[in-house]
Amino acid sequence: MEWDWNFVWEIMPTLLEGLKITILATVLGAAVAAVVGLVFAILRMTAPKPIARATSFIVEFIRGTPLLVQLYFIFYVLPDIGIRLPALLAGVIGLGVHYGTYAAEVYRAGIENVPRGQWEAAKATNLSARQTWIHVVLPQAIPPMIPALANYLIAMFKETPLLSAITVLELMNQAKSVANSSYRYIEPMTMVGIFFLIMSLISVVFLRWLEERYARVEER
Amino acid sequence: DDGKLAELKEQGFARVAIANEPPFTAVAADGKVSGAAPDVAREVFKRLGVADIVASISEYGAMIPGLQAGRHDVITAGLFMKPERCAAVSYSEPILCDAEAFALKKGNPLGLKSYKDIADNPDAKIGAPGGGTEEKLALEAGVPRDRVIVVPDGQSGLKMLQDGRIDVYSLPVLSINDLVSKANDPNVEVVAPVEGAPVYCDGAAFKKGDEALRDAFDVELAKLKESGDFAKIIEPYGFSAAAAMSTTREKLCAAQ
Amino acid sequence: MAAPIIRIDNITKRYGPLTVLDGLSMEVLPGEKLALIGPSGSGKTTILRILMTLETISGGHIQVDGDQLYHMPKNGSLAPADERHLHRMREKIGMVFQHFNLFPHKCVLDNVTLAPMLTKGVPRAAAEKRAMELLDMVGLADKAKNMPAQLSGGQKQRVAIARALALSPKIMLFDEVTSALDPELVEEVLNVMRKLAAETDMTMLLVTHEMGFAHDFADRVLFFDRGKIVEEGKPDDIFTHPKQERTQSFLRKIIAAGHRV
Amino acid sequence: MAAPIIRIDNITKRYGPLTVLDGLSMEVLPGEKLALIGPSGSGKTTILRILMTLETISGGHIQVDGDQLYHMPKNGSLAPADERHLHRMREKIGMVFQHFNLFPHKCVLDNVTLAPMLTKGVPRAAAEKRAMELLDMVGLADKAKNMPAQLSGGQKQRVAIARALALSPKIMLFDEVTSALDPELVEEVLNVMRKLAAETDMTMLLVTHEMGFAHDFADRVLFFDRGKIVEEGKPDDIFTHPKQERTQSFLRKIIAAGHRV
Amino acid sequence: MTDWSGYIGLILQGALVTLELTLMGSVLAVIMAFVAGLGRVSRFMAVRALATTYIEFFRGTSIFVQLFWVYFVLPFAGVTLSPLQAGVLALGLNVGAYGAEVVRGAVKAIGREQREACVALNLTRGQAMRHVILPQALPLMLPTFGNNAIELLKGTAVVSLISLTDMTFQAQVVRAQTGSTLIPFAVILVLYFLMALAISTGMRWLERRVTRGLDGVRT
Ligand SMILES: Nc1ncnc2c1ncn2[C@@H]1O[C@H](COP(=O)(O)OP(=O)(O)OP(=O)(O)O)[C@@H](O)[C@H]1O
Ligand SMILES: Nc1ncnc2c1ncn2[C@@H]1O[C@H](COP(=O)(O)OP(=O)(O)OP(=O)(O)O)[C@@H](O)[C@H]1O
Ligand SMILES: [Mg+2]
Ligand SMILES: [Mg+2]
Repeated sequence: MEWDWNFVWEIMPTLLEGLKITILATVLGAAVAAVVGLVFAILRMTAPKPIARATSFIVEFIRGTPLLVQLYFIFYVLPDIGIRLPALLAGVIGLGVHYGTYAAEVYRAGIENVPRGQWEAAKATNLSARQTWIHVVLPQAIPPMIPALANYLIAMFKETPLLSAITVLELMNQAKSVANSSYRYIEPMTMVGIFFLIMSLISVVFLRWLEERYARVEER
Repeated sequence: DDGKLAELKEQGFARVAIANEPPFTAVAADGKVSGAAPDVAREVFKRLGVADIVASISEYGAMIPGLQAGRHDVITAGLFMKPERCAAVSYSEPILCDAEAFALKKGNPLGLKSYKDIADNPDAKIGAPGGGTEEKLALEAGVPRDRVIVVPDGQSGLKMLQDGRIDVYSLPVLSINDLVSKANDPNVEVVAPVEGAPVYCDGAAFKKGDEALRDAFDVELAKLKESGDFAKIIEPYGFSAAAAMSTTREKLCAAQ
Repeated sequence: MAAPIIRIDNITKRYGPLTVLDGLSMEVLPGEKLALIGPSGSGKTTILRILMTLETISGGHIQVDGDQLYHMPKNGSLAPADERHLHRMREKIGMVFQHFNLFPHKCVLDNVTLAPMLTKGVPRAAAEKRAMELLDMVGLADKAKNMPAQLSGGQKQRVAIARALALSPKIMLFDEVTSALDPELVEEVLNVMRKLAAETDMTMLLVTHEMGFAHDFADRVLFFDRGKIVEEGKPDDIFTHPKQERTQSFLRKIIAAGHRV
Repeated sequence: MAAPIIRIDNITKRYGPLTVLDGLSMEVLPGEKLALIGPSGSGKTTILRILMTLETISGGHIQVDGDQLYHMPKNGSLAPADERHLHRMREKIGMVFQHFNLFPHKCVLDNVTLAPMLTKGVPRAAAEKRAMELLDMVGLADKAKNMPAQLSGGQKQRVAIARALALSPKIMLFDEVTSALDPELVEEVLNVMRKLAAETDMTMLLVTHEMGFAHDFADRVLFFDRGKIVEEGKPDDIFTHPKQERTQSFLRKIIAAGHRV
Repeated sequence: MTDWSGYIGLILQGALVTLELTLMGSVLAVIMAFVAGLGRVSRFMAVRALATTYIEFFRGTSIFVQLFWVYFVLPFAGVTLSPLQAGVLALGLNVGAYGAEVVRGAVKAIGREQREACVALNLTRGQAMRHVILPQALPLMLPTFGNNAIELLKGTAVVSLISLTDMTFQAQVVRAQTGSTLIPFAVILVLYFLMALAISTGMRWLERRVTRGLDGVRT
């Protein structure tokens, strides 16, 4: 089979349409993940033992099972108990909760990485718990988290094709649909690959920059 | 030349692509592949001297590219003959014929009887397998892309209908009947056949260039039809042998 | 003689099976300069950390400036201190750490003004004025806008001293404040502490391996070993005529290693 | 007088814009014990690291035991040394680091036998025999099967010395081998080094802040400042009658900080 | 009624395929991780460039795209792999690219000091890597390798898209045949979780074994 440039230009608008949905799903999913991750992290670190334990189990369970199956579950099983989500929303929630478990780890690591001496210095200067969090711990914990979080953002972006399994017309699904009606796989799939590669090469550069900017607070 | 057939004989089996859509194709609890299309293919290949078939389940959209990529030797999946498809693959003579049907909510609240009705009602959403005949019919009738939901498999389509995510789920009549009878849901009803949609027939689809194999297949298929064994295989599944025998590939591939 | 400002009464500190402080009692008078010396692991740091409420105690009582530190009166008897009580008690105590523990994300000036502004509600202008005085005192007024990472170890430690002083505590705790420093930087920190000892009547507790400095600085020296006070007395007595065998052998080793006493 | 075993000729070392060594020249005689002293950042560590080929040089030549270190003869002229040449030259030199750098995943014995077995193909039995002799010499024969994590800092450093000696180098480099140790552990390491200095005729270069030890140990003392040798001489001369103002002020600070000279 | 025991058997067959994929994929991933990870720290520019290209390419394009390429596009270049081979290849190369960064990171984390000790003891680069750096780097890699293995396990669900009869695929089949959505999906969720649990438990055990004796070195 030959590579056909005309065909590529013909399908481009459809693919770009899909790319838009892909990016939208990524951005919304990231927002959900950021919040869900915070909830998980706080529950695990500060809630009473049984709740912290239960949270840990849930987090482990979500991390140990495939997002694809979770998406099927959200989309096809939840309606049985009366929760019927539109496809994109179901996808965003699936992505958000799945990656929220990763974000929770990053939050925890970021906070634990603040040296004990900092907590002690805050205590020795008589700051309250709240003041310690706001003025001492978080300003030091957050910058190093940023590259790790960005990393997961990129990973999530690359997993959006899964949403095609629950009928979201994102990039991959559009490509498949094009392939379905034209019986040509090479061009649409290659174009999807190129889109992903371009996006992640851009994000690699962006990430390097983030790492340089945020990796170490002391060096500023 | 019949190099391809010799090859298959030597390896002892033919690789077929099937869908996961009873009664065209089915997988039993023990994992054995059955259904009308694979059963016919198995019998014909046996008579050609190829002992067995090995089936792999595939999405409709992936079947033709898979064939072209040499992933299977033949598609036996209820992939209806249409002119563009005839251009992409080499079909055998017709095997399974069926009309199109709708599954929809009880009482047909939107009054949908044809693909055109769906196009005309701006609220109606139709679900159909990606790359299948129904998707094409809907698009050709003028249903906009965003109201044609590509559904990965029959069970998902039915579920989406029950959950109110789509208003119509469209498949061939026998598939819809099988699906709806399994679901046993009083709130789902079937409209069959869909008005204005022709009856379609599938055939075994071979890769372009494998015409010698296809022709050999046709010879044995014709014998099978004549002997009456053909009807014995497909009629228990609900298909009509007479329908398949009353038309030809030539007609179906030319139809518009 | 004035009433002691710190009265430690039979306290015990355990980490799991390990008993670090074993029924320790001691008193410190207001304004007294105390040096705590002794081998590694003897519990010197632990006692300072307990006074700063960075640890909990396993038993005993501590009174600081007339109030119980880890306990508070409640319905006529003593209950474990709550966070509010601890907060009030910590106002009296400041601490300087071996590794400075400056806030790396804040400039020198902000390191010093942060606590007064947050814990005492001092307005920014007043806090900065006082901070500049203190930075001047430690010789770092010109580094006010620098980030901690831009300072040498000795400079960092002087900022840490200014930061602790900014809260005007009655008691200052110093835990090996020079042992993370390059040798030539030690002197600049010790100078600041000498000045502090001479100019204020703050109570000071100093843990150190610099025997020479302990000798000059302290009114009284306590020699710790295995969570107990083995010997105490005036610097001259402890350093030149130690009575206990353990004190003698410790000082011998230190001297052999090239430290002046 | 014997020919120098090390001849450093006008070497320069730059890190980007920073010139750390600036046209430095010096010679060391076989068997000589040399102490390098000077303020932090003056280039003492750098010169040892260059001799150990842990750095590259920006200019100049170094001759060790008759051969060029960073260069090798090629087609009649001098070319930069390749890995094989460096490998051959490193056989003559051993180094002990401030932070010991023991291999934490290998027991004490394996730390000592690893290099002889790998680089010289010594059979295991012979390597272990020699290792045990060396461990005995540093007083740690009974710890042969311990992991480094189970040792104190002083013991680790003694193992590190044994490890370096196992390759029988002609020249030993010591970079502040006691400054990461608790004060009471310093002496046990210095004792080993005294013994070594007395019993062998190895050439030794020592960077230290322990002026007392430098005084007793060295045949000759070099005072470094800003990448240059400012003053050199017999220990008695340098420590008691330093001629240069910079040497004097450096020694004053060190003494004030409580170190015996 | 529905023959559940038969269908559960079908899912278990799928579980076997999933296990097989995970195992073979992991082997390939580990090999690629070391080859490319050590390639990244090589002295030779060309080797570094090659390793970097591999890593960035496989981390940059989505696993789905890689899978579809291997399955549908490679045959046009004359390479036809069975679905299992295609799955193992795509998953192994993909996860291997992530693993390579772990190897590189761990090797780098064994600090300058250990490398310098090796130079001072006159070990060659190869000897230093084999006897000093890797034995210490390995324990650092294991936790992340464990996570990667779980990612790979989860990634196998994706191969159902190229008609490999793994667990997710069989659940779909069972769903189509029985009309029940909840049961097959709930069953495979639990099975996936148990497999993930087995991986993390196994890795922790391995980690304890490998770090034995290093206690107290790392905090
Ligand atoms: N958080 C902890 N958990 C367990 N044991 C601890 C902890 N903190 C300190 N210890 C132990 O308590 C003992 C006393 O420690 P402390 O730090 O008070 O000694 P020190 O006299 O300050 O010694 P150094 O001179 O080395 O600073 C030591 O044996 C130490 O190992
Ligand atoms: N890798 C490097 N990159 C940049 N600058 C360096 C590097 N290593 C050392 N330097 C600089 O070179 C100078 C000399 O350093 P060196 O370690 O030789 O000093 P030193 O005399 O050993 O000091 P110290 O007594 O503190 O160990 C210092 O200014 C140091 O900051
Ligand atoms: Mg201490
Ligand atoms: Mg140095």
